[in-house]
Amino acid sequence: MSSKEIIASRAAEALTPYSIINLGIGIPTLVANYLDKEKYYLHTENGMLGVTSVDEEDIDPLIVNAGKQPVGEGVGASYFDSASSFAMIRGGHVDAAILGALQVDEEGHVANWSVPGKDIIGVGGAMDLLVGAKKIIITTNHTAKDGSSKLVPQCEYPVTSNRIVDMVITEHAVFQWSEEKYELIEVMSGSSISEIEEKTAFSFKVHPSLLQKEG
Amino acid sequence: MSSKEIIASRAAEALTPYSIINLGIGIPTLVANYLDKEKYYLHTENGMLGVTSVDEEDIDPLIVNAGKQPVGEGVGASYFDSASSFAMIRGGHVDAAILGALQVDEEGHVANWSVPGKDIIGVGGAMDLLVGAKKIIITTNHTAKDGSSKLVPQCEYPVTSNRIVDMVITEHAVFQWSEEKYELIEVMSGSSISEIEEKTAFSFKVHPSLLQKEG
Amino acid sequence: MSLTEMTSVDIVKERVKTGDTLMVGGFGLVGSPLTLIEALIEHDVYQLTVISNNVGETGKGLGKLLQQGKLKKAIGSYFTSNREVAGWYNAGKLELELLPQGTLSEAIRAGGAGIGGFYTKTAAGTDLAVGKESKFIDGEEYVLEKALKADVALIRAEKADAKGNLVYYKTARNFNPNMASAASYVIAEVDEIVPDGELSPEEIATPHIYVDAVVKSRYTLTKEGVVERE
Amino acid sequence: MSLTEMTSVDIVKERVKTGDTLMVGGFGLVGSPLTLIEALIEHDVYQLTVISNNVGETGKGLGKLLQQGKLKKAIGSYFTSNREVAGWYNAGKLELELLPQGTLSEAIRAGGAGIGGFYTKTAAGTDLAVGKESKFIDGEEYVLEKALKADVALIRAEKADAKGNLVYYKTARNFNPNMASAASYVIAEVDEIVPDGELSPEEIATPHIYVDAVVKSRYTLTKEGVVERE
Repeated sequence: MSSKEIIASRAAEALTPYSIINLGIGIPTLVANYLDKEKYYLHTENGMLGVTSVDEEDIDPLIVNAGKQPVGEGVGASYFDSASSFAMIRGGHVDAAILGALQVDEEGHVANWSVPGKDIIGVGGAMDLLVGAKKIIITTNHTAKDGSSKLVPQCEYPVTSNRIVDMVITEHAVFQWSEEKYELIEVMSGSSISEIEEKTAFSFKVHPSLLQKEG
Repeated sequence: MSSKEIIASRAAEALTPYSIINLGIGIPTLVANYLDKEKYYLHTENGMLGVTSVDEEDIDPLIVNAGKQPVGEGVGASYFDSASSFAMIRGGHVDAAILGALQVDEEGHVANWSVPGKDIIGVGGAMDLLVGAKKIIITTNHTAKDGSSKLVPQCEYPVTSNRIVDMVITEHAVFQWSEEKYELIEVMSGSSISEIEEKTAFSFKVHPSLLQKEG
Repeated sequence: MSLTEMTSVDIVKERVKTGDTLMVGGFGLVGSPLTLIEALIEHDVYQLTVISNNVGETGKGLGKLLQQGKLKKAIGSYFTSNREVAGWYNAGKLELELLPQGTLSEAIRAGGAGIGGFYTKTAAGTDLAVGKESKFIDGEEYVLEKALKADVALIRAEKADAKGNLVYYKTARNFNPNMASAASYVIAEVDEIVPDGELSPEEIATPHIYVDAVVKSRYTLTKEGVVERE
Repeated sequence: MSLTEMTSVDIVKERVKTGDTLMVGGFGLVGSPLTLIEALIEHDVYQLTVISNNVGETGKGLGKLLQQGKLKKAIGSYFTSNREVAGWYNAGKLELELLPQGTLSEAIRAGGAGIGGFYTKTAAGTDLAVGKESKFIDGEEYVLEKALKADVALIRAEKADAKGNLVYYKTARNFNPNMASAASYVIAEVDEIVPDGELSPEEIATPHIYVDAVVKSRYTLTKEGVVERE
């Protein structure tokens, strides 16, 4: 598996069966590949509940997800207008949203919609999902292309919300927000606490059980 | 015809064919009897467009109007929830609402929801219709049971809206709002300008064509 | 958890607690969750706040709860349909919050949609706007209304599928879909439960995301009044 | 007047004037009124404000209008799908108002529903809330957003009946029903016109109260892209 696939499959494990899930664009979209569609209800903000995957030959160009990719219609699916779809999101009816990130900081904030110096011309549904979903899981590569950590003391990029992100999953680590700080709760296969410490710019706690294991 | 029927049939004439109409409880409900249902689209605020009349043997107890009376479903009718129904009303999509009144005053305000000294425990959709419908037609008996005029210099009862009522139809007269004042535009059969002047407590103009006729 | 439970009317006793705020669907008896209301009548809970267009009729439906002294407050648009409401109110034994019907339904929708409040022209300048914030927007006066939410919603639909998706029947829809969105726990009484896939995906007015429990209806409204199913 | 006109695409030229604010439905090409947009491309109008999720793609759909220099302002949530937008904006030749997608759709609904403005949690504390009024409601920060309205809405539906009632097809619904409610004049492009009574009264997502004109669609989106109907 590629690092993206590793992250996506780990995110899938973080989801509760029979819950309502919204998947962002990028790595989050891949999470669908690791879910039993009978057991998870996928919501897409362009107006559908009950998204499934679709085979190439069955593609209907008028059934798409928020990334404008063709998707399938599950049994018991429903369609609704955009205002109703965001009413679900903002109203707290989506159990979990999985989103990508440019940066996540020590205070739990995520930046994933705008890069300083570039034009601010797109936001989509990211801000609505961040204020509305009951649980936010960020899936992201641990480091940017230049090797710098995406997990930073304070976001340099504009934050998407004041809301604290519950969980951050990278190819090296799983962090969970716990008492005002992120806590490393899992070291991904092939990584180590020391490697994670080296690649992470924000300070974090380590779950006692992991220290015992490594110790 | 009873005076109520006379008022209702005159109100029906004031409506534009192929427009969206909402009828209040009381005399307004009777207006439906004088409308070709193919040519008028009746909206009821409990969530239906395309109300028609229904024969006793075809009554479906789950199809009712705002007065909770059984109604029929016209061809091309549609149903929607209460919030959507009032979105239509408040959003200015209903062409005309016909409502009853306790009093209408010289400034064009109507009082039709609450009687001072009695408990204020019901308002229903009256206030929404008053702010939202493009045209408001009040149908009412000219005088109250005690013989006092319901058309008064200033409402003693609490007003339902600041909005000016476009037209007032009684068993004696038809008044239209015109340049800051009501203007008598029609004398109903069997009545006269002098009788109307006697029974009307608010001051009004008389349309020149009526003066010529009587003169 | 978004798994909708297919269950019995006992869910009302399990979920409704003293002091709760309830939403109850229906316009008069039309679209009213008769079976769930009966369970409430048999359930020992007090100090309830009820958000519903009416408080039933004298001694019927929610009107029975009033007689039982279970209601602390009613929020609605037309209490006139129950002649006893005024007496309880004047005796200081019932609080009332009267809202225009459009404001009531919009406030419920707002509660479900994550909207904190909204500006409506309705009631501006009238006695019902007294004490409320107002604001001029593009030269017109609007009144600020806060969203309404509830602990439990009792609603009625025509059919549910096994996932808990709901469709409604004609004017029995009314407040039900709005209330389904605005409560922490939603119990839907339905005439029929059908297998998944039988409802048209375009016709589902309440997606199962909003529905926590589905109960088969025991009472139905006919031309002759409310009757118990065979 | 609420009589819906069954007409030709010429209605676009008749109704859209220089300086107008337009709403244009669709999420990307899905549910986009391709035929009506083409009429707009062929129509000499300028200084348009367009309310739409995107400004099409480079040189396509609304993106073509941009290239023609017809747009004064765009209000939407995701302009990133058209790479030319930033250039026009930076050159001072296009105004932009960027809204979160949920705020955009809610503001359009509000415009149609007679709501002057609403408080949403979305964007509170972010750069997109700068300069906007905010308010704490029950301890949480909300941002005030104003309703959006338009002179003309161009939308797409699957079917219309002879009265102008509309039903939509799957995710091609998106912004279309919301926009249908929020413009002074609404033109719907449809794949099919059916006789009255053929649409289920429970499935009609846009009652004819909202629709002024219906035009048969000339273009359709297939797996192979946009094709002209035979």
